[in-house]
Amino acid sequence: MGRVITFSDALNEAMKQAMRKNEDVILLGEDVAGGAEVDHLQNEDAWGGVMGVTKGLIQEFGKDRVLDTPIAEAGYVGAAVSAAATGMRPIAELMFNDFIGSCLDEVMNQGAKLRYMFGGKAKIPLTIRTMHGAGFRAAAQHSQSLYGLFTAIPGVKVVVPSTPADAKGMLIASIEDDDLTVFFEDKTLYNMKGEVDEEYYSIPIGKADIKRQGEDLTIVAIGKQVHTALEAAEQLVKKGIETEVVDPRSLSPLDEETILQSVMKTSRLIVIDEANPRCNAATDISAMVADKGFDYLDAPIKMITAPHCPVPFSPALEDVYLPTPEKVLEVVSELIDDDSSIAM
Amino acid sequence: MGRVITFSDALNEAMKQAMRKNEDVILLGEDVAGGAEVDHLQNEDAWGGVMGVTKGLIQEFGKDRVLDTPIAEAGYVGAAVSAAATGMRPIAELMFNDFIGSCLDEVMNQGAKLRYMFGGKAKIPLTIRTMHGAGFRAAAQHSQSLYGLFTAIPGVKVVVPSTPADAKGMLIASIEDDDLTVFFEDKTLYNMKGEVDEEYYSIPIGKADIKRQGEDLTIVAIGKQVHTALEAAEQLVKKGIETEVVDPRSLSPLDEETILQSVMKTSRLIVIDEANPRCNAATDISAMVADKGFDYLDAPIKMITAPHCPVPFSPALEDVYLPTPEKVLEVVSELIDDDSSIAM
Amino acid sequence: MGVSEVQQTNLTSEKAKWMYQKMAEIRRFEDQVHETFSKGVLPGFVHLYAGEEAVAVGVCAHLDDKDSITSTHRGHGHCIAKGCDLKGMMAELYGKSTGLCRGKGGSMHIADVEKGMLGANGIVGGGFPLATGAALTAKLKKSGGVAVCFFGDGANNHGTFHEGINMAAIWDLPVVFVAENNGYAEATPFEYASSCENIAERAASYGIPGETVDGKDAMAVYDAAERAVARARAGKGPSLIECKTYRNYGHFEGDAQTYKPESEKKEHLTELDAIILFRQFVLQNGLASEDDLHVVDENVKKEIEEAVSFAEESPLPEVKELTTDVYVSYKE
Amino acid sequence: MGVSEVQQTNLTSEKAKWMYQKMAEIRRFEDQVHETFSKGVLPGFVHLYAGEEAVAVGVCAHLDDKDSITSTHRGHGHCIAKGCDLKGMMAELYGKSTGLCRGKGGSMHIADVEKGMLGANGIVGGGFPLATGAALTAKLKKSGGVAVCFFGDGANNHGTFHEGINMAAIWDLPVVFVAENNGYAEATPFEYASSCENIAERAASYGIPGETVDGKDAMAVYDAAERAVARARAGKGPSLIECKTYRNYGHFEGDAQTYKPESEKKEHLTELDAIILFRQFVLQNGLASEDDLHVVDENVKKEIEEAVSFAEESPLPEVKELTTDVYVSYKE
Ligand SMILES: Cc1ncc(C[n+]2csc(CCOP(=O)(O)OP(=O)(O)O)c2C)c(N)n1
Ligand SMILES: Cc1ncc(C[n+]2csc(CCOP(=O)(O)OP(=O)(O)O)c2C)c(N)n1
Ligand SMILES: [Mg+2]
Ligand SMILES: [Mg+2]
Repeated sequence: MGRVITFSDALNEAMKQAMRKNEDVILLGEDVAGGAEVDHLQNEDAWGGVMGVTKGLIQEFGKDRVLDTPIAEAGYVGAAVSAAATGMRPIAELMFNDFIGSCLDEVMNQGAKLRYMFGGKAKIPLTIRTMHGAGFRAAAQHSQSLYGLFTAIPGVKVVVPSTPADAKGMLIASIEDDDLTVFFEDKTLYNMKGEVDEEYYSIPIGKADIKRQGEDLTIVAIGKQVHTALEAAEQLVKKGIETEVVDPRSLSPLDEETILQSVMKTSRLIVIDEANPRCNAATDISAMVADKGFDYLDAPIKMITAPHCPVPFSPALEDVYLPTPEKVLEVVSELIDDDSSIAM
Repeated sequence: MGRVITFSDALNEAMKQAMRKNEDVILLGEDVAGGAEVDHLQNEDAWGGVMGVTKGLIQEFGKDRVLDTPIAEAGYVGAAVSAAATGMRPIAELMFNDFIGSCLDEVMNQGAKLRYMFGGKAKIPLTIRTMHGAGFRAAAQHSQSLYGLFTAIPGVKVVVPSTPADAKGMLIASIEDDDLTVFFEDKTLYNMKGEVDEEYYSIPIGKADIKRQGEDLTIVAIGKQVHTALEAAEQLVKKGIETEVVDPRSLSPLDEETILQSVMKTSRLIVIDEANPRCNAATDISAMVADKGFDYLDAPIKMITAPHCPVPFSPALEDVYLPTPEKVLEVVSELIDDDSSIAM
Repeated sequence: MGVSEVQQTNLTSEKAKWMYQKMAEIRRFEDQVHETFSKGVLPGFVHLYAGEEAVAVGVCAHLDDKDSITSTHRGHGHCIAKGCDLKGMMAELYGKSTGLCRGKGGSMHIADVEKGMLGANGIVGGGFPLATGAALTAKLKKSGGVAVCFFGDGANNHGTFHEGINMAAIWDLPVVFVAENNGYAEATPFEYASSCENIAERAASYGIPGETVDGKDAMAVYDAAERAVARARAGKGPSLIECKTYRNYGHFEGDAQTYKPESEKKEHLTELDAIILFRQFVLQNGLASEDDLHVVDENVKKEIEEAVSFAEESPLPEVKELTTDVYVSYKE
Repeated sequence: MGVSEVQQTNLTSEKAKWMYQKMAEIRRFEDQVHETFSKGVLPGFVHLYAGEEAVAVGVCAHLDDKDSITSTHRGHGHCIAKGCDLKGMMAELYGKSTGLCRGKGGSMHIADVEKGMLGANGIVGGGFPLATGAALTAKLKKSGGVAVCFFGDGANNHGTFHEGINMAAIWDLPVVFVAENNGYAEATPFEYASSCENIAERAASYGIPGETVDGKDAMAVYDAAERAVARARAGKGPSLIECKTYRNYGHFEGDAQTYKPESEKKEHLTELDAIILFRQFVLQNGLASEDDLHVVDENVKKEIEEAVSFAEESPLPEVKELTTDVYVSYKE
């Protein structure tokens, strides 16, 4: 039954329950136990991940199933790919998605392609959990949002949850899934609270969620930006604008249907993606609608993204780097003139 | 003065002339000399790259400036980044763009970001030349077109030339450029011939080229697909359709102006990109037009890309993987009804 | 190099014949592919294993289906030694739907997971982590299986070498890392690109056994692999074996091999030929007769001919297969 | 560990005082940052170098502005030892526009290319190729410069370690690879993650000298670095020096360090403290008097106070700087 827990705890619970259910599920990554091998820590106060998300797993599942790895992303992600191909169902934690630079080959050329290259004679039931997102003062190499890079790769599924309940259900779905899934966790959402069922449950990958209903405008927002959209939507009510907020939840597969239906209803689309602006998920979704939903549209498709620059360290700059409800309002006022009738 | 030479020779000439002009220009990569260290080859028959593109450079410039590297992409690309930051102007050859999986960090987190992270107190005049493209029966790990991945990265410039003349002028521009440029060479274009000036010349990065003028339809096509577009355009003439073919030549920066002006004139846009369909350059360009050129459009923006699958080995499958003039004609017939007036 | 000095061998006659057969199969398969390729029939990049037979066979002689191997771009020999079907292999090279990978992989991705052959790999160094992962599965599932990672002298300088071996070592995983040091990575000599004299020396960095053997001598490989596989199966962790060998053909089909001295090439096609050496060994040790080996040769010849016919006659994949098998499931 | 046994030293009094000052600056800088961070004033991830001063200073004592260093996420100590401005450093940590990187880099990317400090690096292992590249420039430009790559025990298992060192070795580049083995990578002990007993052993894989020294002993580091830098400058290629050391604070600010035994922590804060040890050495060798060192201490105290005031009073970057300095030129 539902209780209010954090995003982080929801993830922790998902992993625990999945590992209890299926002993092929193992977890590996840097400090996912976090000192499991240190004598005086054995069954106590190991880190459980740099943010504590995997805390307690080593105690329950032991060293065989919760493996601290060396700092060798190509090594352990590649090992996880092959462990998956040979019968395990690993969860590999890539601490920050920015570190994909050290192991892209293992994801893009091995994990994502083996099944196809082998003519369907392999499957890769691997989940790669990874942290993303700006706003943590973590600067250029620890703040990127790289889901677009993975969405581009055939053979990879991409999940970006925005609430604790989605996080749990979709992590379980990812672990159960027979394909390679990259699961994104926004580091600034870990402390967010929400109601989460105690039971083991899964939410299908590829099914968008309408986080708010509305008739005048569709905002498709990714991950944390769902909350930016919801905040903006509240303020727009005062202007008489009812916003529909669509959370795709997974970018690959993308629930085109739900997005198109919303645009059909509202005739206006804004996409919010905090990634850099080029070749990102926002362009992907916009382009899809500019093709398949062109006839529904009454206005240009607007994208609200980070600028084309790395994530700056200084709070003064990082605060203007990210999308905000204010920016959304500005863009909406470009789309919908104050004096024009909405249902035009 | 112009002579007809191959795409490959045009690149070779660009490098030779740039290296003669500036002794900070060095070339490094796997087998770019190709056996320079083998005694009996010393000044003779070294490979000059796996496709022979860098043939003869070791003879003219010697081992100090043409360096065969170990198979260590992170190592030598990272070294090239830093050599650039400390005063050289390197050309690093990444044999196939698919190998970026072994050195993405060096490009994305180091080369692309150092200048910004250092507050502008560094520059990275590095050119990474790399081979891409399907159609060579080289299968899933040697046939990708990954320019989208690089276009997404702030701090990187991305060049994708389609003709020998552009190849020479833009490679020289890339080498002269003070920023990190990734220069894409379609392996199936190397033998293509075209007129190329003998002199040292450069073509600005960020300036699209209209490869064919037309009033009825704009096709923006990338790299080799420019030729698919031109072929289709010829056939469309018979149907009374005049196609404008825009070759962006560089994806980052993208010449939005030229594309938008063309769409303003024609009101219809097709983008051809042989990369996989998600978060690619086609979605990027479509989305840009769906925002900034929405009011010019009379029809949905269509994208012609590879499907969402790896590049298959079998010729029977690879031949249907790539865009073709026939596919373009099909899509055009969706956009422009036979019986509808074009200039509607 | 020369005939193995291990004259008293406990190799059974059966195993010796199997080894001879596999070596012959590899050689003839590759010679055939070379010929077919030169006629322009075969598409793509093809890297031939001819000359290195003693390595794949000497190692795989200790393996069965529960064991895994990871291979390289030069994978046909590993496939054959691991028991893959020759017809399915040849059809794969032709891009036919009856190929081991239904024509989708081709030479560079040829695989048969059921046989424990986890794929040729177009990425140099790709195999180190994969072998480590397969060994992790074997350890966790207590299958008794081992994983063998074949890799080239060029791959030995890639970062994955370091990461994969270190990981296998700290976890005592059942992996055998087998260097196929054929002296060149494409046109680049081993001595130029590697700062070690022998790859086996690098084992010391990981606290694991490393030995260099004559990779033209199937028995030297066989013996070293026996020790390493036994160590792995006993849960004592990985080993590294470096086999000094030579490829008879170019880096890929079409390579003029200007970088190889003529004398070197010739020597390896004659007195240093692995199959000739093993043949001598088998005969000298009475493990098989001339007649026996003749029968094997004839059978192999037939097998390869059949494989070619099979490949030629097989259908190409249907267009609809282009987008199948990307995922197990994908909600559109 | 203990006071260096090199009692007859040819260290000049001037250099000794410089070393003492730099060590003191690092310590006080880090203690200050620790305090400021705990008040919630400083944003971001901050990794402190306190405890490891002897390494950065013992090595950088042999370098000047034409030499380069690559650093790690734990980069303040390297910055200070390489001569970066304390005010600019502190302002950078505050994200101010007067920071070394105008506030855009922060602690993890602090850099000063003019001083040859090629940047802290948020990517573990990022420095190996970069140092190699800087050394390539030095070699090609015949500048006489060397490059030093500081890296942690955790980084020693990353693939870039292997690729960078091998490349530096085959090209005889002037690089000194300096391992800061502080026993932990985050919460993971060196012994668990590394299959070697000492990182220095791994030098053998690359045919280069490797030695392990007491990294708490500035003179042991100094002496080893002297040999390695001389070798590099003489064109004889790279070396690897492993310094056994310890970080006094957590992995990053906020880490409760549960993985460290209490006794171990305490020992390092007292009898094994690098600054106390070096102080004793300087005094015993008559390289400076108590008074001299007292003056240094007081100066350093003032410097750090000034750095804090400077940082506090400096303006934040203007919003328009968000998108500047991504490129030198970018045609929109
Ligand atoms: C990561 C990567 N880099 C480069 C290449 C291109 N390449 C293919 S084979 C090869 C040489 C491999 O040499 P070696 O490991 O000695 O194997 P051999 O070909 O001698 O069997 C190279 C450089 C590649 N496929 N993958
Ligand atoms: C490629 C990469 N992987 C993982 C991390 C996360 N991380 C940051 S510091 C660190 C530990 C580094 O340990 P070590 O090299 O020993 O340096 P120390 O912190 O002890 O100075 C890790 C795992 C990273 N920044 N980059
Ligand atoms: Mg080789
Ligand atoms: Mg450490």
